[in-house]
Amino acid sequence: MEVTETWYLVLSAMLFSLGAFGLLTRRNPLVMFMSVELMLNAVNISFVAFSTALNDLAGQTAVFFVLVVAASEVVVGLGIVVALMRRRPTATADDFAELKG
Amino acid sequence: MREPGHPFLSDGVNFGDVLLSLVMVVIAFVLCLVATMLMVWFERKVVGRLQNRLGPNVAGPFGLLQTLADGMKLFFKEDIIPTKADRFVFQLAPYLALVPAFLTFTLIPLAGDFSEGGSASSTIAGREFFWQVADVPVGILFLLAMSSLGIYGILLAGWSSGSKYPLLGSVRASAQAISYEAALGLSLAAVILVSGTLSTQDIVAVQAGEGFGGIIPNWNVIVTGFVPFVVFLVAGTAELNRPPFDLVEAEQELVGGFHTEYSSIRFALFFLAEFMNTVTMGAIIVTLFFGGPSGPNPGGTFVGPLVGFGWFFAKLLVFLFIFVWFRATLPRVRYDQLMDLGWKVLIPISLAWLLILGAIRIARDGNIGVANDVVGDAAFVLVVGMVILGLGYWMVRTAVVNARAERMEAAGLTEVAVLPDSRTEQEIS
Amino acid sequence: MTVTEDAPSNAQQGQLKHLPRLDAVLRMSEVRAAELADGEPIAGENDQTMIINMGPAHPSTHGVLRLMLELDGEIVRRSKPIVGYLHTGMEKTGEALTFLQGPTNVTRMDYAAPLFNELVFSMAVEELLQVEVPERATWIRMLMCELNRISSHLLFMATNGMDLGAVSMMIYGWREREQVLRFFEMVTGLRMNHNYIRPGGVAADLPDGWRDEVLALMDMLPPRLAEYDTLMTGQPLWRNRLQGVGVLSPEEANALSITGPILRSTGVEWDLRKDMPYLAYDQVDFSVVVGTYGDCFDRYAIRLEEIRESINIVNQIVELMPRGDYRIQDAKVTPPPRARIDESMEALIHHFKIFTEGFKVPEGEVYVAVESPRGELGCYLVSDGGSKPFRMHIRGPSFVNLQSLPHMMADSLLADTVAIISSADPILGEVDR
Amino acid sequence: MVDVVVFLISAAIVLGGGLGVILFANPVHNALSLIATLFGVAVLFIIQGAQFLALVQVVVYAGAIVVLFLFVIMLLGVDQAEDLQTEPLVGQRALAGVGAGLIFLLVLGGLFLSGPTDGPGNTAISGQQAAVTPIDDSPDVEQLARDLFTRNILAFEATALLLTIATIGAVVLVRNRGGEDLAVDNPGSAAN
Repeated sequence: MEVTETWYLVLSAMLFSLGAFGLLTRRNPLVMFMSVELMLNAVNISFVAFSTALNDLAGQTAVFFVLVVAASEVVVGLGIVVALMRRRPTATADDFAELKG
Repeated sequence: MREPGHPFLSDGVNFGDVLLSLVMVVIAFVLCLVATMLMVWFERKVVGRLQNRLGPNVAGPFGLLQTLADGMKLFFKEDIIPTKADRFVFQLAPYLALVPAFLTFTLIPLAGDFSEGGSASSTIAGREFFWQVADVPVGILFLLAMSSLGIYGILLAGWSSGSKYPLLGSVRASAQAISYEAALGLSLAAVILVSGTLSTQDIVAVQAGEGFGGIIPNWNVIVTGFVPFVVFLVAGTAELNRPPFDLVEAEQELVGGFHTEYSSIRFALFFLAEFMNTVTMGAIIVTLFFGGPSGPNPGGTFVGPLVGFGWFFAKLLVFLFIFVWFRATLPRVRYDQLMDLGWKVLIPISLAWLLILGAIRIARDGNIGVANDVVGDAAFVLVVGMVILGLGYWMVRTAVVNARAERMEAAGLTEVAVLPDSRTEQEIS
Repeated sequence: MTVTEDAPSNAQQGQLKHLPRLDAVLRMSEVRAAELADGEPIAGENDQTMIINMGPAHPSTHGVLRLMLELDGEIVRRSKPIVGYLHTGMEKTGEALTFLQGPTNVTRMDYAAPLFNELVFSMAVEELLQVEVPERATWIRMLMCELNRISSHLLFMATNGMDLGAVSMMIYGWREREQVLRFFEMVTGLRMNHNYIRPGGVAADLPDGWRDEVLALMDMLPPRLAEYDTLMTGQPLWRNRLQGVGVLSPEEANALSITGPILRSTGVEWDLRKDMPYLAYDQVDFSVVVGTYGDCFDRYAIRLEEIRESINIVNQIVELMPRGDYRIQDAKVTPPPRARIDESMEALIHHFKIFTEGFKVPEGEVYVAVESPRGELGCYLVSDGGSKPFRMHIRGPSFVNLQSLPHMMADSLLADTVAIISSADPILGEVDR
Repeated sequence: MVDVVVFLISAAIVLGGGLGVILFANPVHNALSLIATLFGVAVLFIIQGAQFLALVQVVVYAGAIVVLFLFVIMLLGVDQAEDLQTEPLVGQRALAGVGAGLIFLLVLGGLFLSGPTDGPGNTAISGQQAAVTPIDDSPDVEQLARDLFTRNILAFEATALLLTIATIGAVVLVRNRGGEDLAVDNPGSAAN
């Protein structure tokens, strides 16, 4: 038996679905964030798998960019969460219906 | 599929390889534990002498077995888990602290003959190997990764205790780790830049080369121009949570910080991890900046590696002493001062220094083809780099100032003129 | 003490306002800052603050002081010292002991400066008795008290260093203090709680060779203090930790009856040795050290400097020490010398009476104050004509100075509270008495 | 054989961590599960020869991002367990489950219907042969660096700018507590 990139892709799909499910069902903004990270990681897995399978470095480069973007996303996202949670510490995502700060 | 990088994964393993790896891991682990034990003794002894005390002197010759005695005592004490603790995380945390400490140690080239004509590797039973557990091609990154993982033990220990002082310690720990990770990484980047490799083995090999005028060694501390070393030493001390940056456990403020609620063997594990980290950090500094086991070496199958280890150990001892010296001398910095030092001093300095090193490097390679001469190229890179750096600084600075002004205005306040602080000139005497 | 969480009194309300941490405000007093920030809202109810208990069993609360802190992150919004964990009822006990036994009792209050307790009690008794102690006794008292001031301030150096994380400093401070205590042991027989200064003089004359011992001490100390300067005063980390931390204004300090180094750190030149001279302080030459900013660094520097001043005073005392009796020759107040007891029946009777029922003190009340290392140490004594005090009350400087903690701590960082407690240098034995 | 075992173990860790993220009630446990997933992913990277990415993954994700998550959780004290028994909206979970399942099936369908992808330079996926940067035997750091600083230099600069902007944004968002407290004092301000 040999590990082909199909295995990676199936795994990636499963992880992506998990992340999507979490994002849709959880109410804590932080946990929703973590679900997004899951989805990003799922994509990373498939990027590297494709990169290896196609012998193309572009996939790995893409992962690099995903990491950078994820970092900036988390910085800003957590900033917003902190700003919101300071106002209402027990709030869930449902409570933040308005955009006014 | 492409051939994976490691022989273990390409089914090319045989029993000998596994055995060799296992033996190396065991030896390294034992060595690390013994070194840690001796470090605890060394610190207590040196601090004792610095404070007009004798230090441990009862258990064993010169009190050498004091650590062992303390360990045994802790081992047989009752293991208390607070009622409000998150049991699973509480029990997991000490191991999370200990494992990265040891894993980092596997990267350190401990011995070997790095002198000219010598061979850094040794051969036993037809198998060639380096005197380190793993020569990871991206060793420095591994090092960074482990140092950032070490924080989890502290973070989760404090949180899971379900108590207020440990929680405060945890919050401090996470902020400290994130802040100093950046400075640490940037000073490492300087080393990578001059060495041109990420492997610790190769970094030592590069430093073993011909120095300046045949007398001054080719150590990175000199090649990188001292600044990255200082930054690394400071940031490393902060990563270790050792005085003067031991805010995480700050006895006087947070009682015991993250390990307030820990007792028995779990406390011993934290203690062990802390000192193991100290030894490891000393070893990393020696490896990255002071040429590790390289040095004048008569060579030979057995003598060569041994002398290499001797050099390594001697250099390590110097830094362990420096860490102990810090502890005995300096008052603890305050939380906000710690952040200021990290973000406003260390990171800008290492960024600028990296830029200068890069410019020098480019000038030496001499092929960016802007000015068609070495100095011109370097100047071009420097100017462009400084402009970008300045721009970035200006943007962040403006954001900070504006944000503050806005909030102040919203709060109906005006900036107060800064009072002159003439204390520095006006000594009280 | 000054602040209750539900209903802050009007006087303090203005000072408790939350201020943004501006660099300039850092070095300002609460009053000053409150004026600048007039009209700014107090932190609201939704604020996420955490109440934590610091003490009574905390490594840096100097014994059993307990502080309730309201923390916003690491910033202390409000604080409330709670005392009473070391209450021993010494003032009440004093009413059951004769005037001669009194010093044994009071010496245990401020255990870092026991001689001052004995001194103030003895001076109060002498005031009631209307007796004049011999000159040599006065000078011996001065010598011992100044040495005690040195040892007490050395203890401060030690604990202050430790509280800020300079652990070696603790050992160094104790090391020097130990030398002073060794001299005390030589003179009084005990390292602490000497019961040496008694109504009517001191318990015993200075032993042979005291002069050399004292001079050796005075030679030993200045270089050591210079070491402290290297280790702490000139140290950037040390300065950063103390400068601008725990600022108190002179007005606040006066309003809160703060005395001692804390008051002097705000720039108020008030030292009972100069302003209301007792013993023979008007005959020695020394200066009162004052600060400028009223912050922790000033308090540290003042104490360091006061050690130097005390060394100066002690050197003068060694020069000027007169000959003569070390206690008054009044058989009704002081017991006869041991040798006389073997010869004279009367001496034996006096000795017996003084140590069993004590001497009678005329009816009256008196308040005497001395400058202890922590500030004004006062003793209020009422006598009903018997051999025991009718009422004894001690004005303990540590107790009064503790009031300043909430003012100095407001809006400081958690690490600063430790520095502030340390700089107030409270001795809980005196706080709770 | 070894790689199959390694793959299966790390896949189990990845999925177990993923499940943990969406199922645990306590945010700290969620974050811990996320770390497990990240490590599994890093191991998957290593067995595919992308060592540099694996370690960057650990440094950036586990070392910084999750620490930030935990920092925020602890700082704000929002570590109370979320009530997972009641559904916020009726049928939300079922709908989300169906949605996630659909995504999974879609990807899977696309995967198996598009034919074999094995082999270098398969045009079915890579499209244009010319765009491929082939992987050679030199260390992957070097290759990645060459790719980043030549072909993708603009994108690289853009991400640098993005990071700076993100930093500034975060600074503006949370800087200075004074204003923050002001916002707390006027809860009604959001309504007007």
